Amino acid sequence: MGSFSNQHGAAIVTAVIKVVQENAKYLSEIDGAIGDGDHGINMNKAVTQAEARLAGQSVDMTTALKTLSDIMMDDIGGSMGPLYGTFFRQMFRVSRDKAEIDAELFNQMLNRALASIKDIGSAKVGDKTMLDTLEPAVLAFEAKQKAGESFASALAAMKAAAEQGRDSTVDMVAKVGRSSRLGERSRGVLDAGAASCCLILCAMADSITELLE
Amino acid sequence: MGSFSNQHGAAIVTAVIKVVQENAKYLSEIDGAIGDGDHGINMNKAVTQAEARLAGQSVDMTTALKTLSDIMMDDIGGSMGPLYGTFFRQMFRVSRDKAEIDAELFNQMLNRALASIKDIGSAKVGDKTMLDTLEPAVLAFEAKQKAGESFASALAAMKAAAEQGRDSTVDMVAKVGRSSRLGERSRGVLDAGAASCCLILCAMADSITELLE
Amino acid sequence: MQRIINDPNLVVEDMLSGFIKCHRDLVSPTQNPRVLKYRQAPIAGKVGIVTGGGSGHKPAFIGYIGKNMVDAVAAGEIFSSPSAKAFYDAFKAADAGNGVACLYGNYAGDNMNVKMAMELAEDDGIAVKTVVANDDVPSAPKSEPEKRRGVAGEIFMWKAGGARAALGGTLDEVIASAQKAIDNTRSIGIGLTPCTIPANGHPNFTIEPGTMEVGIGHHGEPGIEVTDIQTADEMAARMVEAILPDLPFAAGDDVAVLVSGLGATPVMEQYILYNKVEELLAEQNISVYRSYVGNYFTSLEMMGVTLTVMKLDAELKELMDMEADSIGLKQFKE
Amino acid sequence: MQRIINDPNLVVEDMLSGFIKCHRDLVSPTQNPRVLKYRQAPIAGKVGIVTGGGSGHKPAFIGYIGKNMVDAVAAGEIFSSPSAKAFYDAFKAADAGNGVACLYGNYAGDNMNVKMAMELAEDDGIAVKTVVANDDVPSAPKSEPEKRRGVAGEIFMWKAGGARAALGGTLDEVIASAQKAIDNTRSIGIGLTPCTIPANGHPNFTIEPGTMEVGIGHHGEPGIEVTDIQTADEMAARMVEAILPDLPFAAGDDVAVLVSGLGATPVMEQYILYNKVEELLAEQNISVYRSYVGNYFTSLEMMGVTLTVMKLDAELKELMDMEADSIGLKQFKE
Ligand SMILES: Nc1ncnc2c1ncn2[C@@H]1O[C@H](COP(=O)(O)OP(=O)(O)O)[C@@H](O)[C@H]1O
Ligand SMILES: Nc1ncnc2c1ncn2[C@@H]1O[C@H](COP(=O)(O)OP(=O)(O)O)[C@@H](O)[C@H]1O
Ligand SMILES: [Mg+2]
Ligand SMILES: [Mg+2]
Ligand SMILES: [Mg+2]
Ligand SMILES: [Mg+2]
Repeated sequence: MGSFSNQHGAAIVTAVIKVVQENAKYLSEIDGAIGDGDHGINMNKAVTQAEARLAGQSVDMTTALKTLSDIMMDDIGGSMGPLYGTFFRQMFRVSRDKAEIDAELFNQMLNRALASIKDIGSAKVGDKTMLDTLEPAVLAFEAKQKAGESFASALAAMKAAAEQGRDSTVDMVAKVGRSSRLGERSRGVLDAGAASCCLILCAMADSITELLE
Repeated sequence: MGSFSNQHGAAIVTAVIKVVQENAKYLSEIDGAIGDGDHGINMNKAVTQAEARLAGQSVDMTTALKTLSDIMMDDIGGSMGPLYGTFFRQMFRVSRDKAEIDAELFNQMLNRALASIKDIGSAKVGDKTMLDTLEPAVLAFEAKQKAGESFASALAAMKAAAEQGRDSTVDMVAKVGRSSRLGERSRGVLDAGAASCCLILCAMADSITELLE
Repeated sequence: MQRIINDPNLVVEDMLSGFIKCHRDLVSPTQNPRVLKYRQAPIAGKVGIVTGGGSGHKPAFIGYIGKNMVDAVAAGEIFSSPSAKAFYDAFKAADAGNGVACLYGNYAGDNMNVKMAMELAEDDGIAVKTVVANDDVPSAPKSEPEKRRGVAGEIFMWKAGGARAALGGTLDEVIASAQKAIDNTRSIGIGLTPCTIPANGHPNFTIEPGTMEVGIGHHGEPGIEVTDIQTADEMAARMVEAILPDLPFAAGDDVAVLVSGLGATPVMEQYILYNKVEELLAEQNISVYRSYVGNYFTSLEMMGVTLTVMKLDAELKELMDMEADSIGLKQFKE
Repeated sequence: MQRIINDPNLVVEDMLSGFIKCHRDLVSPTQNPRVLKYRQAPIAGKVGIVTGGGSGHKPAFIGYIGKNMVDAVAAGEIFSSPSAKAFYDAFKAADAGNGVACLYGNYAGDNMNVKMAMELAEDDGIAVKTVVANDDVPSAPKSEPEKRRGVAGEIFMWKAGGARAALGGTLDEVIASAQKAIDNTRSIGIGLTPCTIPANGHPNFTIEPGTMEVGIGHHGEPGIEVTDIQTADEMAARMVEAILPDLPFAAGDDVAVLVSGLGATPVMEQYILYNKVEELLAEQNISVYRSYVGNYFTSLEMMGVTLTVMKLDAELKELMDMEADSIGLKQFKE
């Protein structure tokens, strides 16, 4: 079923950094349609600071996740600071002291991250937020993992669900966050947080899949 | 040689009002090239206020000139308030108590107007101002008048000299007023005050010519 | 972009650095580069007043630091909430042991960051209570006040809360005064041009020339109606009509009025708007007790204007009348 | 035109009317609708301070009416000198029998109208003396100071003259202090976008996007150089280098610095510029005694900025330190 070592797992964070950097403009454009157009800027600033802080160091996954979380909480602010801050923080907390990360542990990491975001943001599926990507993706991973399928196939299911979840936001009316004030007029475009969450989950999945090989 | 009655001479002021109103945008555009682009606005405001104050009244030329001058001095400001204010004021002062306006009197009116503008503005021919129109125009009128030619032909000479004077400003470098700070870069375009002065002198000449017929 | 900046990603850093240099007599830096405080803060015996929010709204937020106003401010990125850590550090900078009133605007990011900062403060034993400004009428129906944004009315909230704290009010009294101020305040904005976040390089929304957007938010959040541009008098009527029935304001009321430009609209035009606003209020027998016109709460170089009206009782009058010395609001005692 | 106006030909009237409504506590109308005065003016025993100029420069000129500042202002059309009558009426509104200091900027129209107004005042026995501000370095070479324009340095001239008058100075003393202030002041502007006189409907000059105009005037008078737009730090260096050698300022000098936006440039950016200006001055061992950043003297909705530096001696420090209460400049006594 596979696992990868925490020691080499920082590659996951590297992948997150890269995918956000490459998509910063795209994310701001999405946010511009019904938000204030800064989502890519916010995310890019966070990952680029993490990149700088991690540069030249060889740390494990837990440490890299903590670094990203600290920057989110201390320096980023916005909605993303607390939301992704808590997301990466729970992942770091669950994986702390674990040498090997298997599907079961990763499932715990995902679930704790999901729960904390729901707690701080008080949003739910259907509200047109990153949760519309995250919750179905976590559930899809869990279903495969509980069914005893391989780590890699659970990751593949997570990716597919994340993409579907992201796309589901197009037809939603925003219920929380900046765009919620638009009511019906927020319908018809992607949610920025759902898009970034999808990019991040897919980048994580891809880099774990590589680590598993 | 001809003359016209002060009583019917308000037509001259009406002609000035009309020509300025029709050329307001043109004058602002000229001023925009090397000044601040408001010459047409300033002049238009003055004549339009004069139009309103004179509306429905049948006044003589002297009164109409005084009205225009008062508005220039009290309400217009800018450079035009004092310059054209004093211009029309001298014309009104010279013509006050005169029933008939002949070429000799008009020559006095012009000369006093010219002198007062030179006094208040301290500019001279060649400085790229309204004086480059006014001074040659006044001199041309005087030459014909002194030579005993008809009022109408003196007016025609004044018009021709005014137009030539106006055009002479194209190749000048501004020495006074807003544009003077540009130095060499003020060369190559008309001076706004020279343009308005030409319009005004020609409108006066044309309406007097009509009155003389 | 016709802007006076260096690295577009560092505009907030550069601005804060210039602000501190310029206003050393009034404002001090703190350990956290994103937190500025009143030079005298924390003031012994006084409740601390904290606010914070995204940058790009000069003089808000840091411009309201000062005497009888705000003690510490957390400054975020352009149009983005400050971090939880920044709010938390601002609480610490403002607290003299009497607790902290965190008076901020209703935005998702600010709500989350303040919530997390309060958890951190609780661990330290710092008492923090909040008032969340929601004066922007067009941002949600009256029945959903929890969805309404905070806009220029925040200034009145800071003024009232800051004055109450200076008068020696307890934390609960400060919170009560600030809450009363914002509960009696209503705002609306009209946008005429979009604005550009320097790091983005282009506007992230459009307002077609010849049109105006009624109800626009301080970050360009879409308004409730886009119409052909109207005269100043018609705009004033549109704004007054949206605000008055919402509280509602009524004949005989005394009010404070704030007309703020959004950044690039000349102050001249704001006075033209105010001229009609006061006339319309007078027609309804509402009299203006205090009035403010100028760029009090902006959105980068957006063109447009906001109108804020606060209904005053004796308490609010006393608080509004108090001397204030901050960059954005200086007021002598009469 | 994305403007908040009614009849474009009546913007000044509408603005003045709103201004008076908004600031009744500080400013009063006079018989002449183009003349406003300090509510307390004329002040017995005090020399009257008068200024005036074209409109469109908010808060200049009327925003500097107030305590220890200007007593009466003549307001012209947008970018056009007030009439001789308006200046004359302002003299009358300010004069308490001790004479009037008319402190204005060097523009042809203002010069002529003030000259004519002084003739009218002479007939009335009102003593009027003038100081003509000419702080704008790029507007003419140092050898032709009589051709230099007056720009934001006028604010320092009013502050110094107003303070001297408030301290009981005679007309000659007030004139001497105001003259000293402006003689020790140098300014330069950089324009980033043009502006539009509402009655014109379109800009009457252009600044290509991506370029900047160094030395631009307050009415868009062309500058001395058009270059590609530079960083804030480079702009600051360009401006400081133009100003310092002209006075000249020297190591050891104490100065007052004013960075003013031209209207549409966010105040955030003005602080970014100031950040570097102070650094550059410090490198030259010139220390900033007082600093002001904000929209103190604007040109409608032009983007850009002016830098003004005044060299201070003990007298000018005392005058700059005095309390002031006007819309545009409020300063508490320390
Ligand atoms: N309460 C919330 N719960 C979950 N996600 C949220 C919440 N509020 C906002 N978001 C997400 O945040 C995204 C916007 O992030 P960003 O643009 O960086 O912050 P801001 O809205 O402060 O400008 C939205 O697209 C949405 O997905
Ligand atoms: N000292 C002067 N003597 C004569 N004409 C002058 C003088 N100064 C300016 N002018 C004229 O004034 C014109 C500009 O007028 P206008 O644009 O209405 O005023 P302003 O320069 O105040 O904007 C110039 O084109 C010039 O002809
Ligand atoms: Mg956003
Ligand atoms: Mg002009
Ligand atoms: Mg944001
Ligand atoms: Mg002009």
